[in-house]
Amino acid sequence: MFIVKYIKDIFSGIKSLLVGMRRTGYYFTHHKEIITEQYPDNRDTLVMADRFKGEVVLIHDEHNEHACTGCTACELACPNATIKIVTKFDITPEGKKKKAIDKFVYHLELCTMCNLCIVACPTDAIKMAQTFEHSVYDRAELTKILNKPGSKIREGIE
Amino acid sequence: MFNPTWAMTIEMVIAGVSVIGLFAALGLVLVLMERRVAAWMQIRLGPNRVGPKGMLQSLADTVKLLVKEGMTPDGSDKFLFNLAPYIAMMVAMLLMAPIAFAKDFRLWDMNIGVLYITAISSIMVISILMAGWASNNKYSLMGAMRSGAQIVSYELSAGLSILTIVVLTGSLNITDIINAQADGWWIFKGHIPVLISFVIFIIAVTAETNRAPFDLAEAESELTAGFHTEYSGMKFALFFLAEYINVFIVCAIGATLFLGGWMPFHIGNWEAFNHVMDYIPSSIWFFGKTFFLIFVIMWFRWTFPRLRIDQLLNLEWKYLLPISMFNLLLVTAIAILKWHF
Amino acid sequence: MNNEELKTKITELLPSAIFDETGEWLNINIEPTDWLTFAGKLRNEDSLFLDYLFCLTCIDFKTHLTMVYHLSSTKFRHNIVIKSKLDFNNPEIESVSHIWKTAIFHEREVYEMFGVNFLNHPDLRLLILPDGWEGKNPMLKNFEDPVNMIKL
Amino acid sequence: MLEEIGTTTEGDLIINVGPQHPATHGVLHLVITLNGETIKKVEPHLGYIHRSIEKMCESLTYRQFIYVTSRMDYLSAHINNHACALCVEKGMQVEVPERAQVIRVIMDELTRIASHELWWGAMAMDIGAFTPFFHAFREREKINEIMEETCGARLTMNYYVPGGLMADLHPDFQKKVKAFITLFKNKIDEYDELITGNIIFINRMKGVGFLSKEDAVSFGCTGPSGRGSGLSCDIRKLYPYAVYDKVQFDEILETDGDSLARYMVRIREMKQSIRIIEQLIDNIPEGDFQAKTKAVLKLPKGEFYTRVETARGELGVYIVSEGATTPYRIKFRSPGFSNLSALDTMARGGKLGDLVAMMGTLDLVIPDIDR
Repeated sequence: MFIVKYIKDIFSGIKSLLVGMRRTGYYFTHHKEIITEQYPDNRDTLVMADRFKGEVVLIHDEHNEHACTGCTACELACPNATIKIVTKFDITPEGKKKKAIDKFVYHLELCTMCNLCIVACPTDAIKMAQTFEHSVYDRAELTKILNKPGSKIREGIE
Repeated sequence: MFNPTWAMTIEMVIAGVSVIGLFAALGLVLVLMERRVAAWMQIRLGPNRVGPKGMLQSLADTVKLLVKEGMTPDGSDKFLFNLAPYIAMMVAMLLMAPIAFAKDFRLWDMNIGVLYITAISSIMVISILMAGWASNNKYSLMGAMRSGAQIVSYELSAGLSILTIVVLTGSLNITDIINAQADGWWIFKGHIPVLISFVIFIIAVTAETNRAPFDLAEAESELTAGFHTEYSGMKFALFFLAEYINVFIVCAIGATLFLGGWMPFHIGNWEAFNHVMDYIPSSIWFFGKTFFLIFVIMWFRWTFPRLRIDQLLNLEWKYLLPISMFNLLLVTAIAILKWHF
Repeated sequence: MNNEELKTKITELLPSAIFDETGEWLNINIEPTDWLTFAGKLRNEDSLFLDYLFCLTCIDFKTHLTMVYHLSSTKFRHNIVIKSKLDFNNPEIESVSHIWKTAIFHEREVYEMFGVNFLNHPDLRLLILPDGWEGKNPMLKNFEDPVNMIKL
Repeated sequence: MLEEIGTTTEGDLIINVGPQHPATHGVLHLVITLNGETIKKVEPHLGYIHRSIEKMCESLTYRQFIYVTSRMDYLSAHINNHACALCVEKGMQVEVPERAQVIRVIMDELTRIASHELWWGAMAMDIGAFTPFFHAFREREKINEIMEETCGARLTMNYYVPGGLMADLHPDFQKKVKAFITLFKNKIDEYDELITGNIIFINRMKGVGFLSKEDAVSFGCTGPSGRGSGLSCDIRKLYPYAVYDKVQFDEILETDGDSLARYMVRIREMKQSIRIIEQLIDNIPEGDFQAKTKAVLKLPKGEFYTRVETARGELGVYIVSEGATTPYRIKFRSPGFSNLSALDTMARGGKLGDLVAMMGTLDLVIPDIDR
């Protein structure tokens, strides 16, 4: 019957709408379900995952020493030419010339956090830091020199 | 000094100022309410930055809209483009007149209040069409055309469901309608037919105020922003405000006609209960009912997907209109046979 | 069908086809002039029914261009690869967009990226490059973009 | 073009949807010819986000080029990387350890669920329901957390390398994935309550954007878009890679060919992905996560083609090698590009509102189309 179908349609339609309204009504009254994080407010308690890829840093120990030999493996591994290593020659106490890094230039603005440089590094001198608030007012600030002033290579690293 | 002309003038100024004040206050409250309702339904917190618990968020928005440049596009019909938001606003203001906000408190007690409201609210479509046409933007024009078709058709079923109450009360005067509900609201007194007409009324006014799921005139994902695509700054804010005021007004009318306006909730012979209810001020009853209806309309918006234009018109002409016509017949029979309580 | 059966069947359809089985699938080298009639046969022959053109591309070998068509059958699940050498200076081949509609877009892409002229294509216009693009076709090996090249 | 300014000679309205438009979710540009509200023609204009990844890859080594492909279809980054890794492995004839294969499949399926979640929310938003978007993100966020913990990134992970994985799983991985499965199973019914059963939604979707099986094959529509038309095209079933031949799952087919069918395919596919993960999560074999490979990879002279099933359809990676450390020519057969080409056929005769539903259910990711 046409009329029966017509009325059935109306009621099934209204029912389907009410089911949806019940669901949103549930969330309207149950505030425990709220999932948003209050980001700048929770900075103190915010913990990023250990492996989060934020930016490349050169690891320095307490004696201001790093493990980078300047082999440029990371520079070659980088797909975007993010890393540029400028080397110099140090004079060792024995009077020999030894290659060492002068500047470890890192272009954060070009980096895509692909992790290939970390994998490529033979001496585990660099790692990914968990920082993520990278915004600055001038693009030039994103070009970083990773080796700290006065730092030198750790003993025993070839 | 105090002749009647002066008194009249002062009265009108007071009324005007209070209406504008009510407008501003309502706009702020409703926008905040909408955002809060949306946020909670979407498992978020909503505005919580400006002021305590984000209470001043809509104030901040208003300031932003006020200082924003109100651009008029080059190819637009400048006169109509600038006129349209004011017409939308004026319509919203005019609709305020016959509404009873509390016991014996209304701007204009006229004997054709219901007719006045249905007549004035139809003018709203003109401002939308004007805005859409004058913008010289295809999206705007399509939005306006959709809106025209939509408002004209949904006015029918909204009018018919209002008519059921008029039939039951036998008066077009809003005061009479409220007084007729002293012994119970129409939604309880009028059996199922009034309930049906109440549901139809809510659906129809949701469509008439261009709210989701009937927001085809704006249809963000289809027409970017529909008829107010080209508007910015305060001119946009006027449209925005007019939409919320319209929602308030249609809900106020719904509360007046079906839920007894400022009449408190009474149950038969429970004298004690009825007395407690009488202690609650009538304005609170009115605003409580109105805001409940507004909440329902917001609830619709944040739950349902949007209809397509042909489905929208199908719903009106194939479902709502026949049902409300049949319903009106039933109500008339009830009124004649005095079957209602 | 396995490769041997495909080979006999295809030799029937096009005696001049040269087969190459070094890759994963059967490679068939054909002359560009044979392509249109051969393609129609591949699509409509009941025992082959290669109705799904899943990859259409072009390779620039500096001396010549090679059109590569990867075809598959949704009924028999066999795949073949058709290759056709084009002249580098005047690359031209018949369009197959009426046989496999996906070729409409893919051929437009190859047209703008490699400059291959598809004869009888319904709508051979630039698809990805901006309107009014002048100069070389970007995917060719000898393309160099003097403006947008990033030098580090 | 003069036509694009106003109307055609027949008096039809020409509308530009995009490059900036809320429904295109990216920089897709569609020129639409309208007669009233009825669509007469849809003409896509592409290239606004074309980065020429194929040309870029010609100058990157086989280790480096994988990360670029995450940027094609960024919602199924893992699966894109998988395709490239498989292709390089096929060329080098490296045997990938069982453990790496299983982890890859789990990651792929998680990516697929995440992608479908986002699609669900975005599609619901397209047709006017805003709330589902946030509900979908709640579940997607859990997957992103899992990804972040193990792969170190949330969207473009670059976790696969030729020969296996970049790092081993995080110790919490299994626990978290199981927690996600429980959460997802609880919440999937809400999707039906909010959208699937909704009368307005069904009316918006049913019979909209019809694509016949013949057209789907001819246009090369794959993935859920093709399976909604009854075209069996799940590469995981037809040409199994990794450990897909060892797990039980169904290929979802709907025969209606309309938007509702495509919608249902994706919703049901999510449940199948959960099924695959459930089978594998407790059975990750011990062993290496990476095969021994040389520091500098070289592919022998030849041509290599791999097909994988991304969340959007069949992704083909075609590498032509001349024996060098970089590919000579690389071609990505992206699913979005072929799926988009069917839009014109689907949309003709529909309403403007239908176009949004069609674009929503085709699940277009613009960088995937432009590459």
